[in-house]
Amino acid sequence: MDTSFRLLPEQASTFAPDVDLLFAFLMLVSGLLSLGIAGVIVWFAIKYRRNSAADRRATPSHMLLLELSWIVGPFILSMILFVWGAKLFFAQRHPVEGALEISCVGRQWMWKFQHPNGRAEINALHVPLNQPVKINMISEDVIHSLYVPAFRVKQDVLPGRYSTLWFQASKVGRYHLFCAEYCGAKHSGMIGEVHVLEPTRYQEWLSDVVTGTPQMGGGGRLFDQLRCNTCHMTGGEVSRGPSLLNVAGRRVPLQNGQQVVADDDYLRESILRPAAKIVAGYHALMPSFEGQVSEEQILQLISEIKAMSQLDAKKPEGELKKE
Amino acid sequence: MNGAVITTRKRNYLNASYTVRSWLLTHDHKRIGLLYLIGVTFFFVIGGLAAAVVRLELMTPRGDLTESETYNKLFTMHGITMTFFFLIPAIPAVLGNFLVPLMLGARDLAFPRLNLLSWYLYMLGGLMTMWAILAGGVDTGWTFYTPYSSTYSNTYVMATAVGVFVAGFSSILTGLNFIVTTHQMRCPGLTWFRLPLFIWSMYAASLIMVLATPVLAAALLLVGLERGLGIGIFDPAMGGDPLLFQHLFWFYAHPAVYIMVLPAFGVISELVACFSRRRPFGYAFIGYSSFAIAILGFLVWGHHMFVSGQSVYAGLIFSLLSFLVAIPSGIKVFNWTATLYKASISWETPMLYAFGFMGLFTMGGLTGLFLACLAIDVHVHDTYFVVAHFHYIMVGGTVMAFLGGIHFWWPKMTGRMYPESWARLSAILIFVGFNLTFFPQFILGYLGMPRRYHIYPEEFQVLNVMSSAGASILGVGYFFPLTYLVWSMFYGAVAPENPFGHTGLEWQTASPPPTDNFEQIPVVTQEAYSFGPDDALRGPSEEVISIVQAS
Amino acid sequence: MFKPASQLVEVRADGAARVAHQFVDADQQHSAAELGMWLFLATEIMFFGAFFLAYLVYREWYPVAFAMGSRQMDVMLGTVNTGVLLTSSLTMALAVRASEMSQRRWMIGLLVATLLLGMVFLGIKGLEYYHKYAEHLVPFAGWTFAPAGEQRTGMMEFFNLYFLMTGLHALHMVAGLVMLALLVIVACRSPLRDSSSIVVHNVGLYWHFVDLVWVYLFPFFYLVSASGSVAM
Amino acid sequence: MSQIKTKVPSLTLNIAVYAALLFLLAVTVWASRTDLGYWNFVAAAGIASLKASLIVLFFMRVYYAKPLIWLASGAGFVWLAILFNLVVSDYLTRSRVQSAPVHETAVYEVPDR
Repeated sequence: MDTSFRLLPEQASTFAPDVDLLFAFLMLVSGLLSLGIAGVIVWFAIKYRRNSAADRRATPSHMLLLELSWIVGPFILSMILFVWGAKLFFAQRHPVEGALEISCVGRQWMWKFQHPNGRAEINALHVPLNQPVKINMISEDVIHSLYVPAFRVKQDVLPGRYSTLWFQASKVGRYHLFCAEYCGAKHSGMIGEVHVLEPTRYQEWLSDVVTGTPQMGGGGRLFDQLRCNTCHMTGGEVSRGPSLLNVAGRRVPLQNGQQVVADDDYLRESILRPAAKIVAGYHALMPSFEGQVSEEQILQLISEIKAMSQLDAKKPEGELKKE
Repeated sequence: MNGAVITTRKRNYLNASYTVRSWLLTHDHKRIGLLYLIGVTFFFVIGGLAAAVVRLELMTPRGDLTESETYNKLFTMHGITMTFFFLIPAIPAVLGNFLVPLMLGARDLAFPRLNLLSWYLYMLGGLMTMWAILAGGVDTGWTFYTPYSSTYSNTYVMATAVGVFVAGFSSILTGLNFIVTTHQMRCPGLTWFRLPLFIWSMYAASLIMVLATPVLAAALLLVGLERGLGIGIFDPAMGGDPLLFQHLFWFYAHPAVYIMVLPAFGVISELVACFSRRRPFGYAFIGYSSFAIAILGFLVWGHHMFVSGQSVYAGLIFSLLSFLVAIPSGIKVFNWTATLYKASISWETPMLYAFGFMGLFTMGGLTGLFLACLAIDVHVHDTYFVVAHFHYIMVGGTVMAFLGGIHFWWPKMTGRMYPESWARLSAILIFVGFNLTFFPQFILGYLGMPRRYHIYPEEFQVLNVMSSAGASILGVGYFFPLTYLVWSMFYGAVAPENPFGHTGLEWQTASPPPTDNFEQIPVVTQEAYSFGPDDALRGPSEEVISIVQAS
Repeated sequence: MFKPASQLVEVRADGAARVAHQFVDADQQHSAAELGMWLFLATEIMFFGAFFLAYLVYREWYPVAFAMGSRQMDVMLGTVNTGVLLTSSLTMALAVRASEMSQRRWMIGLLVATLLLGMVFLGIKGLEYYHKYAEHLVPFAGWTFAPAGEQRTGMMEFFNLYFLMTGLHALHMVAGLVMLALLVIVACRSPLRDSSSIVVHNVGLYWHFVDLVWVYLFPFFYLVSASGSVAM
Repeated sequence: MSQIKTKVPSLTLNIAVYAALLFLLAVTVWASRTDLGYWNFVAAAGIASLKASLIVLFFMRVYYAKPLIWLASGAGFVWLAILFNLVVSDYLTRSRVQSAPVHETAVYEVPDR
């Protein structure tokens, strides 16, 4: 990690140059404005100091045009800034399709990450270079906030609800990872490092089972352990519970006639409080898993369910619907 | 102006009686203002000491002065005492209490007993909070975010929340009193557009106090009930949403920033007008902009929540509205600057503070644009950039205006002049110390140093040391007025009725004013700030010069 | 429709007003007191508003649970109680009218009626609270919360809000009753003064405000229809 | 020492308002027993607001009051509307904007009962 003294943070993601450009523009505008105002104040303060011989005749007490100019001018300027900032923000909040999904659980006071193949790490995050990465985050206790200054990204991590963050690293190296939302005694200890690796190195690291804690296929094993497939047949057969193939990210028709998008929050709710939203045509048979699975395990199950959808999506349409 | 040679004092509100009882049970708005002054000074010192320890700790990147728990309690103590017990009451409750009836030509506020009650509530709330701090402290930060405050923190959250809750009522009652007084008790001839700008901004701030504070009370009550009884409105385990707390909290706490800074605008308008001997340029626009800020200020709280998990759509709305609130603030700065044009400016201490305010508030306001701007806020949210920004607004703005106002009205409040050269020296020290303290924090923030960090990466040390060094200068700067103002109460030169040659009604009565403010209710026939042509060219009155030199 | 403006009767209070030193005259004092009361009520509106906001958010989140929770309410008692409170508002309004017309006996009688109706309301409310407690529908303070199954979480939020909001309402009622009692005591002791009618008027405003809150609480907690969702 | 002349609403008016309130109470209970779907909430809130307006205008006398009192009594409601609108705009749009782009509907085989 570069620990030398600097005035601007490193640019290590595709967002960084955009944000810095906007920042530089704002700096320029506000620098000019504040220097201008300060200059004028000093100039007037000296020129019109009492007992100076300056010309004080014809002093208007108001001028509508001037007033309007410093209402309209800043308005236009601020709208430019709004649109510019909003466009960048919108991009930051909408992950591109096909991003590498890493799950993250925050708790007092550590970060736990898990990669798609099950490899987990604590207070460290390895990501491949030049590949979009999406992090699905949840907290086990209070609100935390995942912050990587070099990437210019930050998102609060909430208890009871998923939030996401995405970026595409653009420079190999090690960068700070902070918790930015105050979370208790060791808040400043809830830090870690992001390691941006070449994609091949990342693959090596993923499969390096010697140094890490391998949890290969953690979601799948859990799926078996909890006997999910007694009801949720993965083959697409008709069974007591709805099939989990091709559920993630799709609309699900509910018993009450409404529809719901099977996003992470819906899947989590269905594991913890299955009866809250019953799929049309099924009964409320499933037991609650509240208190039996940890947030990490839920994330594993969700990624397993997502994997089923992706696997299946590749199959031709005919195979999907078995008669 | 014949006050220079007054030796025997007329009966005034200070010497009307001397007993402790006559002070503690007083209904006189001027005395209550002074009681508040004692209160806010006490809490300012407490909050300042906490800040001093925080800055000392941050001299090194390791946590070698305090434990993490202690550090967290210190910044919480700093935040809570400074916001709720210093900044919010500072200008409204001290200067506002003293000046509103005087400026309106009234004998007192509409509800004097309520006014006294609000001081007691303020002190009660403050002392409860101090008790919580002494008993073991509280570590939630001044924002009390759930579920940390409601479920996880093991500190005295309840006692603190109750303290702030009680102090909130004081704020509500003060605001209510000012609004009713402004509506009902203006002296004959004092129409809305003849009011001093201080009144306009106090009125706007009072509106916020009355309408926003109850929501804070509700939010704190819910935190307390969740902690004490388990009524889990914000608890995800009971189906609640922690973000709802943030909405309620910031619905109060963002407008609260304007409770702090609107009265400061009012003070600056008075100072700029008086020391440049001109009616403020665009009087009406300055007045309207106070209302625009008060109303728009209620529409922007969501910019504290861009990364909180609030919807993207709501983020866009709040960002747009946040930009809009910058415009009326800009109007004020531009108008003050324009007031200086072709003016007759004298550089007495209050004016130095006004200059300082204009510069620092401009920087604070402009960095507010960075925070309103979505993509940049994502990066700098909850970093030292935010810390620097709001200190520019609150310390560079409110505290500068408060000190300027205290100096300006000191002769009226105490009947004595402050020592001019000491005052100028400390004004300059404060300005320099302030910038050295907080400017490096902008850089720290953009580099990514999160706020509320006890231990931080080593590369941030240089800037932190600069900041701490600045804080020590700032501390010295604040120490001077504390001492020389107390000194001047007893040994300062006797002040004339109107030492600075201002036009407001408060200067038309004796210094200090009699208990009922005016010998007879004044009748206003002119607009505010009607400086005569002579005023513009004339220097400070001969008497004042001799007084200043004598001190 | 009636024409309200023509329904006004001009009265003249007897006795002289006592004007506090800060006011110029009784008119100014009267206006200040009324405006002050309204501003105070504005703060009360904001205070209760925060809880109504929480209600709206969670009703939107848990429409079914809210309907189920509502079914546990005793609509009969709720309706009767609403009627009691509306009646107390009438007696209060008439008490204010009597004070302005200097009908001291009427005023005292009507104030006492208001007081009694308020107490009836609180009594019924207490009975309902006891029922809920007995049915294990109190989700906090460590008591067992009976509802199980799919809607348990949402129902917890429903009952949290129910006890919170009706509880705060009841506290405001108690404050109102204390004010009424004080008014009655003062009025029994001494003849009416001109300035006292503004006090009665302000207590009346407060009482009507408390009624106003209940007017919303009643349908929001007792009458949630299963099919009714706040959702768009 | 001055005497205040006041105008007070007549007895009939007070009783009429009271009767209207009781009538609306009956209506709201009746409406809740009828299935109106989404409109049940609208009806409940609407009738409550109607009752509230009657109380504010006539029992609380805002109808006869000075413009200043109109403002003061309205301020709370206006500011409440700000709070409600902006907060609800967050809650109603959370999932709509933030979730991933929606694919087609999941296909389920419904089991025999």
